[in-house]
Amino acid sequence: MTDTLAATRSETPLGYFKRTWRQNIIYIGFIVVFLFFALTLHDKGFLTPNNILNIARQTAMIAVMAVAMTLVLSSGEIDLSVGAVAGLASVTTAMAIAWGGVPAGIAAGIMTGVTVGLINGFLSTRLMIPTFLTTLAMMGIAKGTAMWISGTAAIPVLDRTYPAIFGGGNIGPIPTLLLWMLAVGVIGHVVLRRTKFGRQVLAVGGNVVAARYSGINTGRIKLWVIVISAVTAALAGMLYAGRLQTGRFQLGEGDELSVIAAVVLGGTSLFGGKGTVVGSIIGALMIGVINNGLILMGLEYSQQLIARGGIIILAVALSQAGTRTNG
Amino acid sequence: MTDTLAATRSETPLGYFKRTWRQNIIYIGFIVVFLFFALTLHDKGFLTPNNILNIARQTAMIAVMAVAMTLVLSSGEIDLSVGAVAGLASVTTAMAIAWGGVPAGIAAGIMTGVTVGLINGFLSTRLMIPTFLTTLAMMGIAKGTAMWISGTAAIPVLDRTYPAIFGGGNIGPIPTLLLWMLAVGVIGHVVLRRTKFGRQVLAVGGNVVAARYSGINTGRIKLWVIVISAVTAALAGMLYAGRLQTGRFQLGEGDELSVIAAVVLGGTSLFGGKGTVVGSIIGALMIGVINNGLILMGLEYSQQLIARGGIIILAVALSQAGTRTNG
Amino acid sequence: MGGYSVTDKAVKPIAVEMDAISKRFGGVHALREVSLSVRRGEIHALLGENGAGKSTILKILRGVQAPDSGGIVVGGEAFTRLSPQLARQKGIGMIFQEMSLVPTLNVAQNVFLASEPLTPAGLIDDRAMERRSAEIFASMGVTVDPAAIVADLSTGQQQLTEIAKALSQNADVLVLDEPTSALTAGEVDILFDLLRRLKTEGKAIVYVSHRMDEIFRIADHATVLRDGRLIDSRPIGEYTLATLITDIMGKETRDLSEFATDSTAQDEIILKVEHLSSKLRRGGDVSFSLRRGEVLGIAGLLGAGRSRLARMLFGLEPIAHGTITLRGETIAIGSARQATELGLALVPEDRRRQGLVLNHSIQDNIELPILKRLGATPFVDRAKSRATTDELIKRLAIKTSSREAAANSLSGGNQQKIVIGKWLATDPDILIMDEPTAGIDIGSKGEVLRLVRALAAEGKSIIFISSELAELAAVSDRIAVMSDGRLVETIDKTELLTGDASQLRAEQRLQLIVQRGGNND
Amino acid sequence: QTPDEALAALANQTLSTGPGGESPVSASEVSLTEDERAQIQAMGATAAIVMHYGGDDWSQAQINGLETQFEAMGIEVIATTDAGFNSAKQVSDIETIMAQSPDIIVSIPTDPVATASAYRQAAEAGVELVFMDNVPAGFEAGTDYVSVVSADNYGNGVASAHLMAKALNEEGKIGIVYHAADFFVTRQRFDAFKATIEENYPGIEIVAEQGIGGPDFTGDADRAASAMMVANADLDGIWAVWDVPAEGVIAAARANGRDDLVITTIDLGENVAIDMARGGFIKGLGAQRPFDQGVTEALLAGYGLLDKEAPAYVALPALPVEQANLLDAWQEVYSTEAPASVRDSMN
Ligand SMILES: Nc1ncnc2c1ncn2[C@@H]1O[C@H](COP(=O)(O)OP(=O)(O)OP(=O)(O)O)[C@@H](O)[C@H]1O
Ligand SMILES: Nc1ncnc2c1ncn2[C@@H]1O[C@H](COP(=O)(O)OP(=O)(O)OP(=O)(O)O)[C@@H](O)[C@H]1O
Ligand SMILES: O[C@@H]1[C@@H](O)[C@@H](O)CO[C@H]1O
Ligand SMILES: [Mg+2]
Ligand SMILES: [Mg+2]
Repeated sequence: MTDTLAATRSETPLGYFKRTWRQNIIYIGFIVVFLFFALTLHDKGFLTPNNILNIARQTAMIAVMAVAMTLVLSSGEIDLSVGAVAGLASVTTAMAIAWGGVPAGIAAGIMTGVTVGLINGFLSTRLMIPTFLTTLAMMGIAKGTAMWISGTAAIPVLDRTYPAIFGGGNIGPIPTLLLWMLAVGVIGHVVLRRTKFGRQVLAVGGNVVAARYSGINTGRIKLWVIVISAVTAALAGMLYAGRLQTGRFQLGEGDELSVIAAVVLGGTSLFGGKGTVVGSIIGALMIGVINNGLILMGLEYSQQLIARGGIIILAVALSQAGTRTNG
Repeated sequence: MTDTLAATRSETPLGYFKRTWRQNIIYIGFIVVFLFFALTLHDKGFLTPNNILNIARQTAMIAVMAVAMTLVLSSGEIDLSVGAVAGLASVTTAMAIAWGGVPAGIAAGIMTGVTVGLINGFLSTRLMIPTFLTTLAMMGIAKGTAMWISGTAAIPVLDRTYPAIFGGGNIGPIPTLLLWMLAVGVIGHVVLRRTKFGRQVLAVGGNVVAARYSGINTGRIKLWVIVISAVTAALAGMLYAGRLQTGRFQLGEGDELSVIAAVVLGGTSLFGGKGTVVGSIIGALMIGVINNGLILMGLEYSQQLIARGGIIILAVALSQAGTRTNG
Repeated sequence: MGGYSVTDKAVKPIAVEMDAISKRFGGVHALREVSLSVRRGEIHALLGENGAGKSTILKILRGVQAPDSGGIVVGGEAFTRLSPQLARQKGIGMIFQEMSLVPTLNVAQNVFLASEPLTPAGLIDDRAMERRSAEIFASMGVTVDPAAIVADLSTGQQQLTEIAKALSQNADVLVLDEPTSALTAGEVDILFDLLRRLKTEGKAIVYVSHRMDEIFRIADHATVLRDGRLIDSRPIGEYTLATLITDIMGKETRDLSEFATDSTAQDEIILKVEHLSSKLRRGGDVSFSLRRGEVLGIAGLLGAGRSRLARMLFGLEPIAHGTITLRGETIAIGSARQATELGLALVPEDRRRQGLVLNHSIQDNIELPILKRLGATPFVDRAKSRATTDELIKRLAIKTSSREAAANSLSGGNQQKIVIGKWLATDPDILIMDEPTAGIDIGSKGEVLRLVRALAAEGKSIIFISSELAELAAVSDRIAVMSDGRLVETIDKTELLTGDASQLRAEQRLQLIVQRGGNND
Repeated sequence: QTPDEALAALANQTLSTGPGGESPVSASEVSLTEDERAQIQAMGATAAIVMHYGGDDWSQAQINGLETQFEAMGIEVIATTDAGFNSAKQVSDIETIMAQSPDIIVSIPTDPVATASAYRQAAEAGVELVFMDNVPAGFEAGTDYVSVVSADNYGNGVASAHLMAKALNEEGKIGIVYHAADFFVTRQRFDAFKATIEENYPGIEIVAEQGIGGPDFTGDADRAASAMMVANADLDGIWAVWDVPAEGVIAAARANGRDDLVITTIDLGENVAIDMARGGFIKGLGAQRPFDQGVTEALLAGYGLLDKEAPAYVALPALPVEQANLLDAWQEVYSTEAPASVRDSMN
């Protein structure tokens, strides 16, 4: 919340940097990691435009979900169902396209998100079941439902326009996935930083009692956040369906962890009250860059896993060095 | 924390129940679920001693890790690496047994836990990297290492005594796994409720500033908790190795979520300061009972997933009904 | 260093000496070469306006913060800094201003945190802990349930727990940073008896309070800080109220006794409450009516139900029975949001838990209840929000480096001012204030009270809950006394002041009524 | 026809047919001349291996075979990936690898539909594609890809059914632990096993079927098998879809004190081999030949580089394994002697 205001006060750029340095860890980490791969892998095509666009494409769904997850964590909640909901939405969308064309597909995908979100939200805000449990349960329910209605099979998307809009195509040289990611990111950033809703989300996550005492309908804010998360997950599922021209229950499987990791890496607190959408997207891109770079390096899968863990720790630790006194 | 003290105050049993009812949700939920299956599945052998012991056996590893995870969450931290560490320990143990027999195996397993725990703990308490990130990174590192040193192959445990002690055998009619679970549970319960260390863990999780102001070395407490979690995860891995007579990197994969779910289901707060080991074990058993019951019902895998989610929500929601006014 | 006279020195040995301590937080100089020496058998008052650096130097003494420079001598040993563990070993105990309790543990567990009694088997002896806590509370003459979870306690009870915790440590040097801000006169008396006893046992006591009467009742010596600098340090006998206030404020200030007493109450009854009782604690019964332009004070002992009443009126606690009539209409208030829309505001008693999002900025905290007014679009009009914030910072003299500073980087009193400010910004018709001046320095307290009267003069109505009877008597038009959830009596200010019109007499009469739980003779 | 006769007949035929219905060509017919080898050597070509899942001996042996043969052909393996059965991850893996423009990709699609566009991209970029087991939807042999090399999964399912019947003397009640996902090869085996039992062995009744989802296939199988044994106290045998789940079934049988339970499965992993050697629960299994499969795939990639005409569909026959032929089978499957752990367990 502070960056846009820096200019209004008399502060040197250096002072500003020092004050906000800790929040900017992820950017430094990202640059370090990127430069590292750019140097070591320049002969392996890492810097080719196509590879860079690949990274964007591969990261888009995680990034899209991470935007909504930023709101969720900022509000002090969590959503473990996003990956499974994406899978379910890919299936419902693909089935609906087969049945009634693209509009039906879009409607089905979005309705999937709304339905799941309302159930998650109702259970969490009315029945007061912790979101960790509701969304964990929903993870199983969504996956099971997706397997069940698809008979565990892949549902092909034969329509040609759908993939062009949702995830498959390009506009000029730019993949539509990148545009989706940017659009969702910008909206998320503005919502969190600039709107009354965003302020309330942060307040609810920062101190729910104080938020309630301030006249905020904390239940409704949480409900909205949960619904937004589910709808965004459904959108990610629709993008998966477009990108792979398939709906399948396994799409998005395990994404919840990558999404939360991206958000936390980006500087959002797991405990609420603090969130940055830009950081989350950079966090997602950083994971994408690491995954891409390690494969290009020719490491074995086991070595990739080790290196990825090591790099994440290193990037955070390096950028954190010297800020420890504040701990 | 209050139950042992009820007797010292003049309170009717009913009053006591009313006051602590909320903390006891899980017991009620467990009984409801158990009775439900007992009634519907009595002809399918649900209540046979063998099936009950099966449930205990299948739940033991989750329950053992859940005990330590109770401490971790109580202290306001999280450990996502437990499943992967269990897998790694199963591999190191199996390899060491092949090389130097049972004592070497036990030593290797425990050393794996200690090493991982110290790394996790060092990164989290010295470099101040959130445990969510350190242990997520460690999850990859441990899995990668296990794949790497085993060449992704299963390492057979040929020794006959090892499985008898660790997870495979029975003592009389009682599976050793059940004894391990009980032993770890009792120790965990006493540590959390009755030792200074346990009290400090709760204090650190409840209000880290207050704990520090009270002269508690909060960093050291967290370090210990993280190490205990890793060592317990390694023990779970050793039990896997005994039960399956194999070390394999996939053993324990995904367990982190089941473990945390068991603990949260049991009534421990994700936000620290509050924890119950008995609840966690019951939480683990409840998940075990549900898994078992649904398979016995003959449901398909997809239906099991849906039903499991539904039952968890139902169990929590039912037991929570009527306590909502306090929200 | 310091201003001790030679005779003093001969009598009492020094327990702690802090020498030329400096401490900065970013650009803020919290302390500049401040020295402090505390003697055994002496109660040493540490005074200064909000943000002067009192809590900071005491936290350094307790080892929870490190000084940038300077030295500390405890028990003859010199240190450049202490750790919490070390300070504790050296016999330094402290009651923190922003209570340092673990909310999820119960009272006894907090009292004995990190010094739990053990059974012969080496396990924690919870029974003994509860027993001994009960004994400590009994010796303090108060009742707090040792088995109650701290999060469920009222602010006053938490403060008592904090005191019990410090006492249980049997410290040689006992530091009390505003221990009475949430206590009523009765508990204060009890605490003072205790402190005097400890003093005769040879303990050294450092005492911080913004209540000047307390200083003159209890302190032997006073040290004054202003803007992080040591201003003066001398025996209390060398001060008068006026000189002390001048030292603290750096200028002369009027005190409460000069307060205008003319009522601004109009005829219109804006709020009428009949037989109100809470669902969470049965047996209450509150009836009163509030006029436009009136200040209704509410007095009572700790736990009398004043805060509950405030919460019920503000839609935060469910109502079992009774009616609320607002502007002639009977209404049901279901949430704080609804209450806000009806023109009510509540300055809650617990600033850290109920009042602030601590790690958000001042501006973010202030704009929270007024989001609706910050522009007609879904977007926050930040320019307007900035202007509002800046105006409140100025109006309430909030001491801060910028409106962007996180609330928890401010001193306790300044945090309290944010809470007042954020509710003033809503421009309510009815302002409920629950212990609004807790932790606020004497200069600002006068400002707040003047503000309350000014609002009343504008036609606003105020319900003013306070444990400090002097300010209640000064600011209110009428004072309601609550006891055990019931409103037992309402006294007109003119009635209190009958006979001789002294503020002090009025306060004493009020205290008698409160202690008795109503004027039932 | 007795099980033994059926098994003997199986040895000489391949039951699976290619994706386009092609009849299989034997792996022994795939080879390169010295000349061709030299030509390939000179190319300095690169290859990538894109796996679906890396968690068992089968995958490892495949990769081994590929790497061994590629090395002999002077082809550098520049990347190996593992999608963990997740098609989206596999698509990303392919895209990433394309940044290095490899000459060859050898891959097993997790999902023929979802991954098709990514493979298509690679094909259009001129990469020589060789598939294991299964090809992406809409792909034409010869134009889009070089060839597909498959184990006879159908045949292995059949073999494991006959082996089950043999161990049960063609009579009893059995359960099935299958892969609860629409994955080509595991589905084929399941279908084959079931069909073979139902058609040939009226005395054997399938009383329970349970799917497992992973990623912990062992644990899932353990729970499923335990429940089957509880619900059907008279259960005589359990079939598991590959060796990793079979290990879970073994653990369950052991825990439930069912020393007489018969288990058959597919894939000759070390653990199941040890159990079989000990005379344990595993009475028989259908082995694939993942090492040879890998070698064949590498050779076919060579065909691609040389534009030599390749058979569209190459299959390796199923290899029924019992205790009696265990050590020889190991040699055949992995091209090395069985490890001491297996040899020492033979009783
Ligand atoms: N953690 C911190 N970060 C930044 N500034 C701080 C911090 N703690 C204190 N300060 C600043 O140091 C100064 C002194 O604060 P301190 O809390 O010591 O005041 P105080 O005398 O105790 O005031 P009060 O009477 O309001 O409690 C204030 O300007 C405050 O804003
Ligand atoms: N909805 C609620 N919001 C806040 N506190 C609550 C609520 N319900 C119950 N409480 C608890 O009720 C107890 C009563 O505290 P409270 O301060 O209201 O007492 P009181 O009787 O009004 O005392 P006082 O007259 O001293 O203000 C406290 O422990 C408080 O935390
Ligand atoms: O054939 C293998 C199986 O044996 C198992 O490894 C799963 O993947 C398949 O491709
Ligand atoms: Mg202070
Ligand atoms: Mg109160």
